[in-house]
Amino acid sequence: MTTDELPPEVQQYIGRLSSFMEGPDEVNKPMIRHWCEMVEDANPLYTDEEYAKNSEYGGIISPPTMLTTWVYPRWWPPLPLDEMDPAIGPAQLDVPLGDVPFFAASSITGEYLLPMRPGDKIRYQTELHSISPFKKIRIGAGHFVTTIHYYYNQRDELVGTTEFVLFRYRMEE
Amino acid sequence: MTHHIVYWDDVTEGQDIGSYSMQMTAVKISGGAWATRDTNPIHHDKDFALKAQQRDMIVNIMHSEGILSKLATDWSGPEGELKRTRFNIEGNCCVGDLMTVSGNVIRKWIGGEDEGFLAGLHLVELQVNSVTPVGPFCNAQITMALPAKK
Amino acid sequence: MVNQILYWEDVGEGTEIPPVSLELTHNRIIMGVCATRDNFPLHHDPEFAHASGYKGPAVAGAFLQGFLGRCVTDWSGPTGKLRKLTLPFRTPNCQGDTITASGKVTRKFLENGDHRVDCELTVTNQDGIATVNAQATVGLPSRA
Amino acid sequence: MALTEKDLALIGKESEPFYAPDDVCKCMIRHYCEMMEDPNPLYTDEEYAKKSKYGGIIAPPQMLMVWCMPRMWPFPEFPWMPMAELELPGVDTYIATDMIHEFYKPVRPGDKLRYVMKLDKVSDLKKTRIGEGHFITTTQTYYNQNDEVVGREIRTVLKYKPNE
Repeated sequence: MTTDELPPEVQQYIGRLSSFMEGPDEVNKPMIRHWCEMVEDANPLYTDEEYAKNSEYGGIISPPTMLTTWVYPRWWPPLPLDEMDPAIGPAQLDVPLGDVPFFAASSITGEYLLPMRPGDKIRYQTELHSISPFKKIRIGAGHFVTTIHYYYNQRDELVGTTEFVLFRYRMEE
Repeated sequence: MTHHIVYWDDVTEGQDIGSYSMQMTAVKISGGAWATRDTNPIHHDKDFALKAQQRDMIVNIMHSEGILSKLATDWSGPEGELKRTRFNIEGNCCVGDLMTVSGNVIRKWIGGEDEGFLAGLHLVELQVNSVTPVGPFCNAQITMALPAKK
Repeated sequence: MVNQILYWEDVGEGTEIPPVSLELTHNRIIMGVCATRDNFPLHHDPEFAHASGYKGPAVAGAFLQGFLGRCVTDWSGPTGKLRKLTLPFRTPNCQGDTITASGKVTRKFLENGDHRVDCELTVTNQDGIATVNAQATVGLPSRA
Repeated sequence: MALTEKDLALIGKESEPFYAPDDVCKCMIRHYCEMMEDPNPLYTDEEYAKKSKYGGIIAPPQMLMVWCMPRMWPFPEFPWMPMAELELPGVDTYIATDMIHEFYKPVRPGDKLRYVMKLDKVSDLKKTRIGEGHFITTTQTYYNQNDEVVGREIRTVLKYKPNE
């Protein structure tokens, strides 16, 4: 694993797409309001009906940064294992990269394409987008594994994406 | 998915309605406070709770009522209707406590003309108690209307 | 209210984005878990956080996205559109910290007829340590 | 200490209405059921609820209070209520002791709830296990957007001076 060439058993993971996971709640005004309470966001598009109605959106929209919130899995009852897609989330950790026991979140990038409105049903799909060559950085040596979530609404429109970079590494003396 | 139905006719006074336990963690307690929109720091701030003479953060009242009511409808099935709950706090339930809820039927009757919104309904009253290893936590008398056989 | 309209023509490279601050009380930490729906224990469980080498529960990425999104639209007004936000993780933002987000415009450009600016956003804590250096792309209305 | 003249005059008075900050919604019902681990299908199973006598999802009746909890930010202005005016000299700490809920009508997603709170009675000073205080009984009457009474809450709290 010291060359820049990734072995074929690792490469086959690249481009792998998960099935769709649907958010447990529709986009809704109370959760938007609770989100605004959290960061004290007074943007009237999120909570002021009157203002939002007269805006270009014609009504309340969700903060774009709530993308991931709309699809977080429910907390209870626990999801049955057969409903979980092994390609989601753990995929980044499944890739056989050798002796890289540690992992650290490196970055998250959101791209916000279309407004999400109360009543929208958001679902997402994950792509294992890329795996970097072996690299040494401050905290250790390993690979950056990048996954991209694609978020769609009930009209199959892509509303946004989030790119998540995870560093899988081992300590170096 | 099918759900069981408990008919009024089949219920006897004294009957056990089962029990349920929930391990109370910091997350469960503060999450319960948030799900019920209760911002009192005694439910999410340990230091505050200790200052208020509690052992740790305590379960809030709406959360407790939710758990007691759940035992009632778990027993009756969704056809049973909650009509009236009387809720009493006896102690507290803190982080780390295992809350155990159990109950039985204490009365069975048909609502009389003088009972207002309960008139004519097939009713049972349940005594539901919640305890922790430290002692009693809270209890409720829950009146439910059940379906009756023809 | 933050209802003012900020036009693309009125900003330039170097235009400052005013600071907004939040105190990460335990209250807000729990609020964050419930509002983001991210219940990973690092975000609310002091013991788990300590065992993972943090001084206390740390806010989730989704919380920071919300906070930076607010910083941007407090400045741009509601007609500004957050198009892209990149958030590298560096130093955790933990319970007890007071975090302040601010930034400046680094680039002004047109893309597919959309008037945009790139911004650099920084989150600093009460000790003056920059915990997040983020980049945002924002669409602004034009007078044209 | 006894009740003051002002305290006595407040008994029987009603508050201004408290409005729920959010409409009743499926998401808050679901989050509540997650925390209570309540699987009742009337609360979360669309299919089941549609075929039930209610014709759709209903809120757990015991969520009455939850809907009208004040928002957390920006800090709301609270309507006038008689309890806030009580003088009750010498006591300063509250604890809830008893709560009765009565449920008259199902509460459904989309409902806009409000309540008014009436000060029913205030006891004389009494000795309890935790300190001396007054038992205060109030009734909250909950209405929906059609002005129907959906439920009632009768609550007793002890306002007391904790034992040394």
